[in-house]
Order: sequence, then C-alpha cells, then structure tokens
Amino acid sequence: MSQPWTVRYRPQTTREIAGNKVALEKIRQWLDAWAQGKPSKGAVLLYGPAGVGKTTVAEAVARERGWDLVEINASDKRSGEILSKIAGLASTQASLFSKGRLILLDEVDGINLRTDSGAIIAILRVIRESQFPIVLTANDPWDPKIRPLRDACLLIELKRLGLREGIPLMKGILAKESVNADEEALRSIMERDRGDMRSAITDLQILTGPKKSLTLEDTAMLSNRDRTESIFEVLRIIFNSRTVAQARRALDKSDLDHEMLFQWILENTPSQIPSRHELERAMSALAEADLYFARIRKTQSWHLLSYALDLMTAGVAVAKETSPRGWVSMKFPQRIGSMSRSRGTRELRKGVGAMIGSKSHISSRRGTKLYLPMIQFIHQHDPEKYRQIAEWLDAKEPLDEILSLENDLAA
Amino acid sequence: MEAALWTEKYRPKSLDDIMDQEEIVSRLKDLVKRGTMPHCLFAGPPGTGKTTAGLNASDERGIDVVRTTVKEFARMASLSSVPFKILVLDEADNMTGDAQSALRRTMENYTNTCRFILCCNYSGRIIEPIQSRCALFRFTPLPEEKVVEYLHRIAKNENVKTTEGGLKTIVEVAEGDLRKAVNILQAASSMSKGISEETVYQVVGRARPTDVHEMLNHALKGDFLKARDELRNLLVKYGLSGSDIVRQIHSEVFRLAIPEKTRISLIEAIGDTDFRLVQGGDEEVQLSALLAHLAAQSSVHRSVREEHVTALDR
Amino acid sequence: MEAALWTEKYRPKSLDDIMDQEEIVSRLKDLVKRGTMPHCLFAGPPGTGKTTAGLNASDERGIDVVRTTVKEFARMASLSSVPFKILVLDEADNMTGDAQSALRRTMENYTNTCRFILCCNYSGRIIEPIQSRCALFRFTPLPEEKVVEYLHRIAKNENVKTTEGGLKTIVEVAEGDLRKAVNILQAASSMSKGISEETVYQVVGRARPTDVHEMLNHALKGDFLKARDELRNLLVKYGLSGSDIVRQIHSEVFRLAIPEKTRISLIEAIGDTDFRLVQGGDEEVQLSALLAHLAAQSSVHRSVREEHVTALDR
Amino acid sequence: MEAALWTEKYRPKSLDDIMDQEEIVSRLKDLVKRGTMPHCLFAGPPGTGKTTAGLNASDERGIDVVRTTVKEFARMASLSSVPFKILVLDEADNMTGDAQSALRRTMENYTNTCRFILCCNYSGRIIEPIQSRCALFRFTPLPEEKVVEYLHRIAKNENVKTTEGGLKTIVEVAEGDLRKAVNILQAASSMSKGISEETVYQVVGRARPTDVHEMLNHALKGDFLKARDELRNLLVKYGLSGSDIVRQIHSEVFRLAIPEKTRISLIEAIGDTDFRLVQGGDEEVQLSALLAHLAAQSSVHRSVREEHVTALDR
Amino acid sequence: MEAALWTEKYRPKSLDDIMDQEEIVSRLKDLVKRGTMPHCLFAGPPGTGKTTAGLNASDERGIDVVRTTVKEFARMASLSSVPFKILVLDEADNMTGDAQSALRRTMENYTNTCRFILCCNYSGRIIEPIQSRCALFRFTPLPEEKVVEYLHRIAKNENVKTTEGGLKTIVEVAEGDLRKAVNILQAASSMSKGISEETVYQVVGRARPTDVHEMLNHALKGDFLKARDELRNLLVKYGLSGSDIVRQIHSEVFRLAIPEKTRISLIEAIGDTDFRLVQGGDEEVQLSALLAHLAAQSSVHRSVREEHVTALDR
Repeated sequence: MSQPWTVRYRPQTTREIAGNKVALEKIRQWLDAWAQGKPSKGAVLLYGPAGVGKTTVAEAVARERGWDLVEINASDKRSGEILSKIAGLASTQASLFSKGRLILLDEVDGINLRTDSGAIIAILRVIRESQFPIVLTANDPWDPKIRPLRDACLLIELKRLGLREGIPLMKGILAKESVNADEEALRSIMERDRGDMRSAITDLQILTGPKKSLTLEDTAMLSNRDRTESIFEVLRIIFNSRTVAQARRALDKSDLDHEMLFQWILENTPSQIPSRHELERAMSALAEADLYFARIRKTQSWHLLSYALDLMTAGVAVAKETSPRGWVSMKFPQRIGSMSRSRGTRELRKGVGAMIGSKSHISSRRGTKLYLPMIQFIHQHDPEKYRQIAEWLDAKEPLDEILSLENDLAA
Repeated sequence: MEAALWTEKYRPKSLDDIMDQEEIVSRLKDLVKRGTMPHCLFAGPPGTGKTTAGLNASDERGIDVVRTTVKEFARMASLSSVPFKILVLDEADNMTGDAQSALRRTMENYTNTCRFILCCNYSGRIIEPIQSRCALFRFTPLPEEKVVEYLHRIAKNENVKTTEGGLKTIVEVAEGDLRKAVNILQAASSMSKGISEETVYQVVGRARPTDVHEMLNHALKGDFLKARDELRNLLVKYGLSGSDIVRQIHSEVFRLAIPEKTRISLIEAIGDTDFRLVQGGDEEVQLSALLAHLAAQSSVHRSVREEHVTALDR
Repeated sequence: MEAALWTEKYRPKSLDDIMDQEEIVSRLKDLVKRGTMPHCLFAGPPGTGKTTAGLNASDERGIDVVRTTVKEFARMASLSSVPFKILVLDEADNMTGDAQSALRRTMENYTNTCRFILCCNYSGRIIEPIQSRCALFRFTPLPEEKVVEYLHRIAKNENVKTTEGGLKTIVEVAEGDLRKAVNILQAASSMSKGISEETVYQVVGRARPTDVHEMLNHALKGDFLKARDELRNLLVKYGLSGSDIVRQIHSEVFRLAIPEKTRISLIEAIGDTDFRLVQGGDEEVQLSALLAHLAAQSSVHRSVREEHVTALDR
Repeated sequence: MEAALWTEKYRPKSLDDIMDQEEIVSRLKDLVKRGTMPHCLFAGPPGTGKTTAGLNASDERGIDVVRTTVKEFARMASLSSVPFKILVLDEADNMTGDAQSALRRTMENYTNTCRFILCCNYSGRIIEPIQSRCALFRFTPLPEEKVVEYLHRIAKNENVKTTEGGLKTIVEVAEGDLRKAVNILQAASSMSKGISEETVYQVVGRARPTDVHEMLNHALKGDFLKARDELRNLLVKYGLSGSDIVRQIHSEVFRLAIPEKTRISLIEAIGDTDFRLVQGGDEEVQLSALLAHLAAQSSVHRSVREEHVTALDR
Repeated sequence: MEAALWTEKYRPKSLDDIMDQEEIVSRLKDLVKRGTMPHCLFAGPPGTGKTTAGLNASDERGIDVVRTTVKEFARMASLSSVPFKILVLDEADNMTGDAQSALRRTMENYTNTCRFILCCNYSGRIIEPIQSRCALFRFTPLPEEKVVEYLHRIAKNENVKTTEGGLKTIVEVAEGDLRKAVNILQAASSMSKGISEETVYQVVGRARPTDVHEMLNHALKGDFLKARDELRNLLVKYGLSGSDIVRQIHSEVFRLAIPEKTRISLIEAIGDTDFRLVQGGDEEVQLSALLAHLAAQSSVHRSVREEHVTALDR
C-alpha cells in the first residue's frame, strides 16, 4: 500500500471523526430538517483552521446517507457562469427513486474576485434555489469577501482537537501500524501541530520511519510549520532592539511576507512606542519604507527592497531612545483583510466607468470618478431610483457587485 | 427612454441654452451661419460646457458628428472611410506629445473631409502646431449665482425640497463644474430629507470639515491613536482618497488656532505628504506619518498656545 | 487654403533669406558652390532655421530632397531604393542610442547615393560615430528686434491688428524660437480683439505678469490668504497648470523689490516646488506651500526692508 | 568536454550525495522506498540542495495555470503504471495566495496517483492549508567548512591553484548557495593568477569590502576628497558600475562604528542614491553626492562619537 | 574613401598593436599558439580594445569570425547553419537575464562548432553560468599619455593642425575611451579652425570650463544675477542641455577655492539637481535654484573665507 496515512486513516463516517461532537450534532439536525422541507437556512458554512476536517465531515455525512456528493472547490474555475450550471443541478427536483444529493462548495474563501467574477452572487442564487442541502467550507468566515454568504448560511465551527481527543486518535493509528510510541512524543507532535490533525498524522508517519517505535528524541528533527503566532516573536525583537543589526536580524526569524510584516509593524508601532517624538521618527521611517515599496512596484527594481526592510525594522527600532516599558500586547493589523479585496473591485469599476462614459459623453476615468460615488449614495438611500439609473446605464449586474463588495469593505 | 442621469436629462439642447458663455456662443453661431468652420480648440475647466457646445455646434450645422475620447480616437486614427464631418475630441491635453504630433498630421491629411473640435483643460498643454491650426475658444468657470439658479430650476422640476444653504454648498463644492454640481444635487435628492448643507456634505463623500478638524485636533493634542482611528474612518467609511484628505487637511490648517510658525511648518509637511502620495506612497502610512508629525508638535504648541492664537475664519 | 500654417507660408525660400545666421549661410553656400557635400549636423535651439537651411541647401544643389522626422525615418529606415539624394532628418537627438547606431550604419551603406542633414537641439546627444562623420553647424537664437520685425511683416501681410506690446510679448514668450513666435501670432490672430499683450497671454495659456506680481506681493506682505485667493484665481480663471505658474513665478521673482537674500531663498524654494509638481504633486497644495514659504519670509524681510531694497527693472 | 559546467559535472547523482542534509536525506529515502511518501514542502535558501526539476521557475504561476496545467498533469499521472508520480513545483512561494488556494484540493484529489514536492525559499509564504497538507523539510545553508572542502575537492580535480583566502571569499560571496559557489570557482579558475581573494572579487564584479570600508571611513572623517579618489579607484580597478558600488556601500554600513541613528540616516541616503541611479541619475555626480552627504555628517558625528560608538561585527 | 571612420582606419591590425594591455595580449597569444580556445569574456570600460582584441585573436587563429551586437545576435540567434567558428558578441551585458540564459543554451549546443568571445563593460552583469563557461580577460582604461601619443600620430597622418591643449582636452573628455577620443578628433577636424581646446568643447557640446568657473564664481561672490545671466548664456549660446551643465558644474566644483565644508554642501546640492532634471524638472528653474544655493553659501562663506581658503589645483 502506498497511501499516506492521512489518506489511509481518513474517517469514513461521522462516528469515526474524533472531537467536535457539538458541531456534528448540529449538522445532523440541520440535515434531518430537510425531510420536512427546505429549512430557513438552505446552506451550512463549516469553518475552522486548516486540518480540522471540514471537507471530511461533508464527505462523511453524504456517505452515511447514501447521497451523491457534488463538489466544487478552489481548483475549479468558479465564475458565476460555471456556478450557475451547478445551480441547475441543485434545483432539479429529486425524482422518487433517484438518490439524494449534497452540494459541497469547498473553500469559498479561496474565490478569486477577478477570475471568478460573479461567483458570490451566483452562489447566493444556488443557495436560494437549491432543492438539496448545501455545505460551504472556509478557513476564515469573517473574510469580508464572503460576507454575503455568511448571512445566508447556518454557521458551524469546527475546532482544533485538544490533546485529550488527538492523542487517542494517534494511538489508534499507531496500533494499526504496530508502532510503539512514547506518550511524550505524541504530546510533542500535537503541541507542534496545534490540533491540526492532518499535519499531526503526516508528521507521525514521517517520524516513525522504518523502525516500529517513536520516542521524544525522534521528534527533534521535526520542523515547525509556520503559524501566525511566530510573528509576535519577530515584532518583539524589532521593538526591543537597540541597534540596526539586532532589528535587521529579526527578519531572519520571519518567513512572513514582507508587506504583511510591514502591516504588523505599522499597526503596532503607536502602542509600542508611546513617546510622541519617538513615534514621529518611527512613523517617518515607516513612511520612508513605504515609499520604497512604491518605487519597487513602479520600477520593478527589486534590489531596492533591502532599504525598505532596513527602514521598517531598524528604522523603527532605532527611533526609540527610552527602554521598553514592559509588555504591551500586539494587535492584528486591521487592514490585512480589506487590502486584497479592494484590489478586486478595481476591474469592475473600470467597466462600469466605460458604460457611464459612453452615456454621458465623458471618459471612463472621469465617469468612474464623478458618477460612481453618487450612484453608490443613491443606492444606499433610494434603491428604486438606483435601479432606474443602473438599468438606464445598462450596468445593473456589475454595479450590484461593486456595491456589495464595497459595503463589505466599509464594514 | 428618459435619461436617468440629470446631467444628461438637462444637457442644453441648442447653443442658445448654453449658460454664460455668450461670447463663445455668438462666435460659434456666426461660424455656423457663415458655413465655414475652422478646427476649434475649446479650453477651460471641466464642466463649463465644452463638450456640449461642441456637440451642439455640430448639430446646428446639420452634419454628422462623432464624439470620441483620446483612446478611441487613437484606435480609429486611420480614419480611412470617414462617414462623418465633425470630430469632437475630449481631453486632448491628456495626449502625449507624440500622439499630438500624430493628430496634427491627421488634421492636415483630412482637412478637406472633416473638422476637429478639441476639448482640453489647459490649452498650454497642446502643442503649438495644433494650437495654431485651431480657433481658440476659452470657456470660463460659471459664476456662482448662475449655477445656483440652474440647480434651482432642476430641483423645482424634479420636486426636490432645497434650502439656500444647501444649494450654495453644492456650488462651493463643485468649484464651477456644472456637471459635478448637478450630480451632487441628484445624489442628495435621494435622501428623503431634502437638500441641506448636511446632506450635501454627506453626498460629496467628503468628510465634513468637522471630521478632519477633529482628527487634526486629536493629533495636535498629542493623541495619535485617536487621530489615526479618525483617519481610518475617513479612508474607509467615507471612501476618501489620500489626496482628498491631504487637500482637506490643507484647507483646515488655515482654520486651526495655532501659532503662525507652526502653521507654516505644517503646510510644508502637508506638501511633503502630498508629494509622497503622488510617488505611490500608501495613503494610510503616509497620512499616519503626517499625524505623528503633528502629534510631535503638540508639546511645543501647547506651551505657546494661549498667547499666540490667531483665530482664522474664512 | 485658409488652414495653411503661416510658418510654412512665410518660410524663407532661399539660403539668403535665412535670418541672422550669416556664417552658417556662407559656409553652406560655399559647399554648394564647390559641389562637394559632407553629411551635416545642424545643432541649435528650436526655431532658429535649421530645417529651413537644410531644405534650401538641398534645393540650391538642384537635387532631390526628402524631409522626415525621427518617427517616420524609423519606419522607412530600410531606404532600399532611394530615388533621392539628400535626406533632412529632424529631431535626430530624439533617437535612442540604438536607433542612432542603426542610422550610422545606414549612413555608411548609402554614402555613395545620398547625404544626410541631421537637425538636433543638442549635439551632445548625438553619438560620436555620427558626429565624427558630419560637418557641424551651430545655430544661435535670433535677436529680439529681428523677430519683432519679422512678425510685423507677417501681421501686415495678413491684415492683423497688432500693438507693439503684443508683439513684444510674443517674442518674450517665444524665447528666440521663430517658429513658435509665428505660431503664436497666428493663433492670437483668431481672437476677435486683435493682438495685444492680453490676447497673447491668453493664447499661450499664461497669466499676466502683473497678476503674478500681485500674488507674490500679497504673500511677501505676509497676507497669505489674499495671495492664495489670487492663486486660485490664476488656476481657475486663466486655466493655468501648476508648472506654468511656477515658471511664471520664477520669472517674476527677478523683478521683485526684495533683498537679494530673500530672492535667493525664494529661487531655491521655487526649484523645490517645480520638482514636486513634475512628480505629480497637487497643484494647489504645492503652490500654497510655496506662498506660505514666501509669507514666512515676510517677517524677516519686513524688518530689513527699508534699508536694502533693490529696485529691479528688467 | 572542457566547456561543461562544473555545477553539472559535480551535481549530486543521488540522494546520498546531497551534502550535509543527512537526516532529511535518510528520511526521504525511506519514504520513497516504502512508497508512502506524503506531499512534501522543502523550505530553505537557494543552493541548499532542494531539487530543481519539474515545472520551470520562469513559467507563469497564476491561478489559471494551477487550475489547468498543474491539474492536468496530476490527472494524467494517474494513467501511468507506476504507483505514483512526483510533481515538483519549484519556487512555490512565488505563487499568489489565490493560486495556492486553488492548489490545495488538487493535491488531495489526486493523492492516490501523484505526490507534490513544493520547493520554496520562505515557508511562511505558503498558506497554512497547504502547509497542513505537507511534511515540512527545512534545508539549512551548508556550513562554510563543508563548502570550502567541496570546492577544494573540485579545484584539485580540475588542477586549479587556490589559496585558502580565495576559497573563503568564494564561500562568503556565495552566501551558502553551493551552486553559486561552484560557478564562481569555475569562472575564477580561468584567471592566470590562480584563485585569490582579489581574483574572486574581480570575477563577481565586486570591490573588496575593506576597500569600500576605507572609502566610507575617509568620508566619515570629513576627508571628502580622499573618499572620492578611492571611489574612482574602485570604479576603475574592479570595473564596477555605480549601482554595484551603492549596493556594496549599503552592506558595509552595517560594519561601520557609528551611532545607530546615524546608521539609519545613512541607509536612507544610500537608498536615495540607489533609486536615483535606477531613474537614470549620473553615476559620478550621484555617488559624489552620497560621499559628500557622509562627509557632511562627520562634523555632527565627530562630536558625539566618543560616547555612543558601538562596534559592530557582523 | 573620405567618409571612412578613423576608428576603423587606425584599428590595430594584429594583437601586438593593441595598446597597453600587455598581460591580456600575452595570454591571448598563448591560447592562439596552443591552438585551444575556450569561450572568452572580455570585460572593461568602452574603448579599451576589447572588440579589437577579439577580432585579432580570431584572425590570428586563421578561422572565420563574425562580429555582432546584442540586437543583431538576437535576430540571428537560431544560428542553425553557422559557417564560421568564432563569434564576437559586443555589449553582452546589455542582454536581459532571459536572453543570457538563451545564449548560454546556444553556447552549449554549438560548443563543437564555434567559440564565443563576449565583450562587456561590467562582468558582474553576466549571469554566473555563462561566466563560469568563459575565460575572463579584464581590460583597464588607457593612460592619458598613450592616448595623446596615439592621437598625435593620427593627426599627423591626416594632416590636421593640432595644439597640445586641444589633444589634452580630447583625452580629458574621452575619459580613457580610445574610440571616443579618435571620434572626437575626427569630428573636430572638420571645423575649419584646427583642433584647439575651443573647437573640442564645441564639438562635444560642452561649455568651456572657464565659462562654467566664471558662473560659479559669480554665484559664490553673492552676485546671483550675474551668475544667472551666464547660465542663460551657456544654455542658449552653447546649446547645452541642463544635465550637461550639471555635470560640468560638478567637475568644476573640485577646482574652486572654497572651504571644504562649502564644497561638500555644493556637491550634495548638485546631486539633487541632477536627479530633478532626470525626473523632468524645468532646466532653467532647477539650475537657477542650484546657483541660488551657491549664492546663499556665499554670505556664510565670505565671513570665514580669509582663514580657511584652500587652493585646489587638479
């Protein structure tokens, strides 16, 4: 057998799934309700971090009930058009003898607003018209991009497994593989993988190797996967450094994307450096670093990156004269969610601008700038008037989408 | 189908309806009457009636007219089988020098079959060989009263309640751009409350001056975090662009009760920030840095405050 | 044909008619007489007669001539079956280094059948291998009186009313570029009012120097707000772009009655502003900052004023 | 054949030869033998032995490619008779986040027939859901002695004279990248003088760090002219371009004994110069200006020197 | 044939004639003698004999040679039916990384039928896999005396009147580039007056150093207006571009008798101006600002003058 353990020991039924009992019960109840007709929420959004078994749950319930599983995931192109075809499949009334169906829309937070344009609206339609239960999955349900979906779904969270659930699971697998393992070794794996059972089982497989035993020493070769937590350590180094070299070294510890790291530093600088004059210097170093990012984008001269990195780490560190005043907690950057999303609306805006331009004798650039805010405003205050304008412009669909996306951004 | 956008619905239908550009209108009508028509260059700020005048002048000659933007023009520049006679070209000053040179050659080559009406904001950005081929018409911004009057007429026709303050605010904000003014009017009319100063400020997506004022005050009191919250609010909630905010901070600085020296140093710092935004700097980052600069001033400024304060109302 | 360009209509018809480039003309005539003709490089500011000289020299040799710009040259660069003998290439310094290298090879290959006359503004931008293949002729800008005289002749011929101030303004603005001067004259002639200082400034898209002077004086007196109002006026009323205004402020500074030290510091500040505008800075923000800088000087300068004032008339 | 690349000639032929990653190697061999290999993520700096096969780095790797090419490949793999295919994705951290998202289910759906090996420089740029699907192997840079040893072996085999300093310099310059080190060795081997520190720096087009250090020290001591002479020397002796030097100055700044604040301000100035060169500034003018800037610091810095100096060895 | 280029006419005909690159010549001759020939990389500043050495080395082996530039190489890159054996590729460092990778593959594929000699200015810009396939030859700039001597020989042969000052100026301007020097000599020879300092400056489009010196001195004495008049003179009379002037000011600053501090601050300012002009700043505005900066130094500097003056002769 050449299967990785994650495949070999994938749960086949909900009973085999460890942990998350409450969530499983919730989903069972919701599925049962379909017998009495479509419930008020026609879809479930299963959410939780990587490796907690979201897809596995969906597959297991379908198998248990003998239903066909119709799956669309991020590896498929998910434009509105394509999703509409699924809608067809979903809205067909089941005949007396045909099997039931479960529609699985996997990884909806991986929808790409450009290539998958129209997807969110199409999914909403699928949910509205479907005669079959629909399961959506996502890592981050608060991703503004999928907010409209959130409102249309019953939210069910799947949590990471704790030691109490995870270790027996691992032991069960090891027993089938006839491997003896120390309790500490298993505990160490669980701790490193923080309840991500898929990682844990993969690591278990790697570590056991040809021998049929596993000790704590064996786990030493395991590398930590990057988790968001590691960023705190990096920030701590930066804010506590007194020299350029120290601060710069923080970067070696971080595998984080540079622009992302920049956002983290930007968010936390004011609370970490409360003195006004020091803050002024730190912020001006960040502004300077930001300028280098802009120059890199403009000239594609990537070698300029090192100056941006110097300034955003050492520039901030050296701005401080006073020593740190004890621990101040780090905050998650507010902007990380909204940034990528706002990029997605840009294309749409251009298209709408062109339509406005041709109707009102100006360029599309001016059309966007001049009319879009007004249309947006009317949309908020008088939907009927908005509809008239949108239809007159022949741009209702794209306008709808822009507006829904921008509402998300503002929220 | 009736135009849903008021700017289109109320666009003047003949040369006579064009507002407040009497000299231009009479020169144009004269040309139309005489049957001759040179290439024309219409220069002036946006929303002063250039495109409208171009379209109407063409109509009154009873000949085919094609309106186009620069991009489209470039695409169809070969013009081989032109079925039309007058070509209205918007934003001609957005063309590069090279494109203008090409346009100049086109004008020469088709001088027998068509005439150009070029619209631009700045005639100085049109290359001389084109300028000298064209009759120049300079459009001036419309006087405030006329714009108020015009808005009033539309509002009445549309059954919208207005206050004088509301209309005046529109005019102020539109800075002589009629299209912009009508647009604001239409947007504001969608609020059931009628058109007041308040609703207008809401529409223009500009923060109300008080918000910017607030932000600056937080910063000057040394409360950077509050100032930054306010900034984020402006960027996200009002959807303002960074340069909008810079411009507003710039106006606001003149109303702050701060010593003259601080004011001047702030204005220079604002110029700096504007410059960085233009270079592609990130709005939040650059504006935050500006606020941090203000906050750093706070200690200096607080001490001298009571004595030097100059209240500036404009 | 009414749309004809005056620059073409009044272009000198023989080498002798070329204005004020005596040495060049005599060297050229000598070459023509001797029947030999090297490749030539005509260098000098625009509108000093380079192309005209090239065309005429060709004509006087009685051989075919082709005139072309860089763009067109690139298109026809293969030159396979050239039926002509002299090729006048405008704007040769606009070619990239690569294109110039290609040109150099072309010059080598066709050295038996044709000669090149390359016109350029800066000979330093022509690659050395070409320079060394060419005889160099350096054209200098024309003196003001000659240009006025020339414009006067054309105006008379075209029945255009002029004032002396109007023509002088044209010359000033054209900065020794004859073609530009004639173009401005033609453009201004389409204005109904005849050619005065005022109409010229309108045509070229500049403010009247006195308006700029006024604005600067307000600022220097410390009345920043008045200066700013004037600035807005210039931006809106004249439809000026920011860089136009900066350049005009720069000229005006030399006429202000201010201590030399202030002047020097102003000129540095103007350089700053020019650069920021070039980078795309907001016109109002950047120019306001400049005025604020001036106003800040005022306090310093007022105190020393009575003693140091230098009246400058230019 | 003599022109063969040494990196190819001496490339590890089997997993056994991969230097100094013993643990990883043994683990991988075992997994391959048992046929139970999971998806793997190889993370580590370039030249540390991560496999380079499969899809080429220069291929486009947007979301569309992942949804078509990669998926197609995975599907096809299922048709062959081997238990599973291995698909190596080089530089996986260059994939956009969306593209990575699109990859995760493909990895799972074809688990039976194909395994992915993702190579990346920074594992932090791989999204968590993919990390969770992979066994992570971290490749660490090779220790210097091992690289020296390896180079020594090759040099001996190729009959190249080396000095210890020369090999050490290669290792330093290659920054742990074995492939790069071998390439430099081969290039330097052609110099008649054998491989010394000097020849290595010449080959890679860099100045000796001590020379750059010297230059900076002259400038910081206020001796601008000496610094500039050294600069010219560097440009000529090593055949460096301006941007080469700027980058080396940047590296050297971290080793100067100056206060930390000065260091940051120097970095800003260096970055500025670098950017100006990118934009086409004159090399000599800009580099002089940078040295002048350093020299200007000297007076400031000299006064605070004694107290704050931090000796920094890196 | 009179239009021939002197650089070709006087190009060395054998390896022995190549000036001042003894070591390189002997290594090359050795390779020729031994009959083996690796791919070669010739690195060094322009005009130091790289191409010539390449061509001659090929000739002396008695085999076919093709010389080509990057552009042409790209066009014929398929090389399918190469009838020759050695390919001399100029400007190899102008190739993009991708193109170099393609070249590398070509080198591998034709390694049996041909050898490459790649010429480049900076070896650091050649990708490592190519560098490691090539023997490196580093060319250094020629010493001034040798160049003067060489020019003298040509001038004599061509019957051109020269002055010593003239030849020295050529050498100075050519900065060690022999080809450039010969080209300037040829270009200057077409001026009727013979080759003096003056004619050389005219040909290369530079101002006379004394004129620039004068301008700077006016500014430093605080006489800004005179300095500016001189500036206009340079811009107009010599037809210099702004960046030309900046570069000349930069050279001149090192010869001014000013305190070191002033020099340093000037050089920083010059760097700024250079950059601004590159970015499109207005030439007159920016150069005026630079002069103003100088003039502003004057007051400072005058007071300390008597004590600190350093006379600098270079």
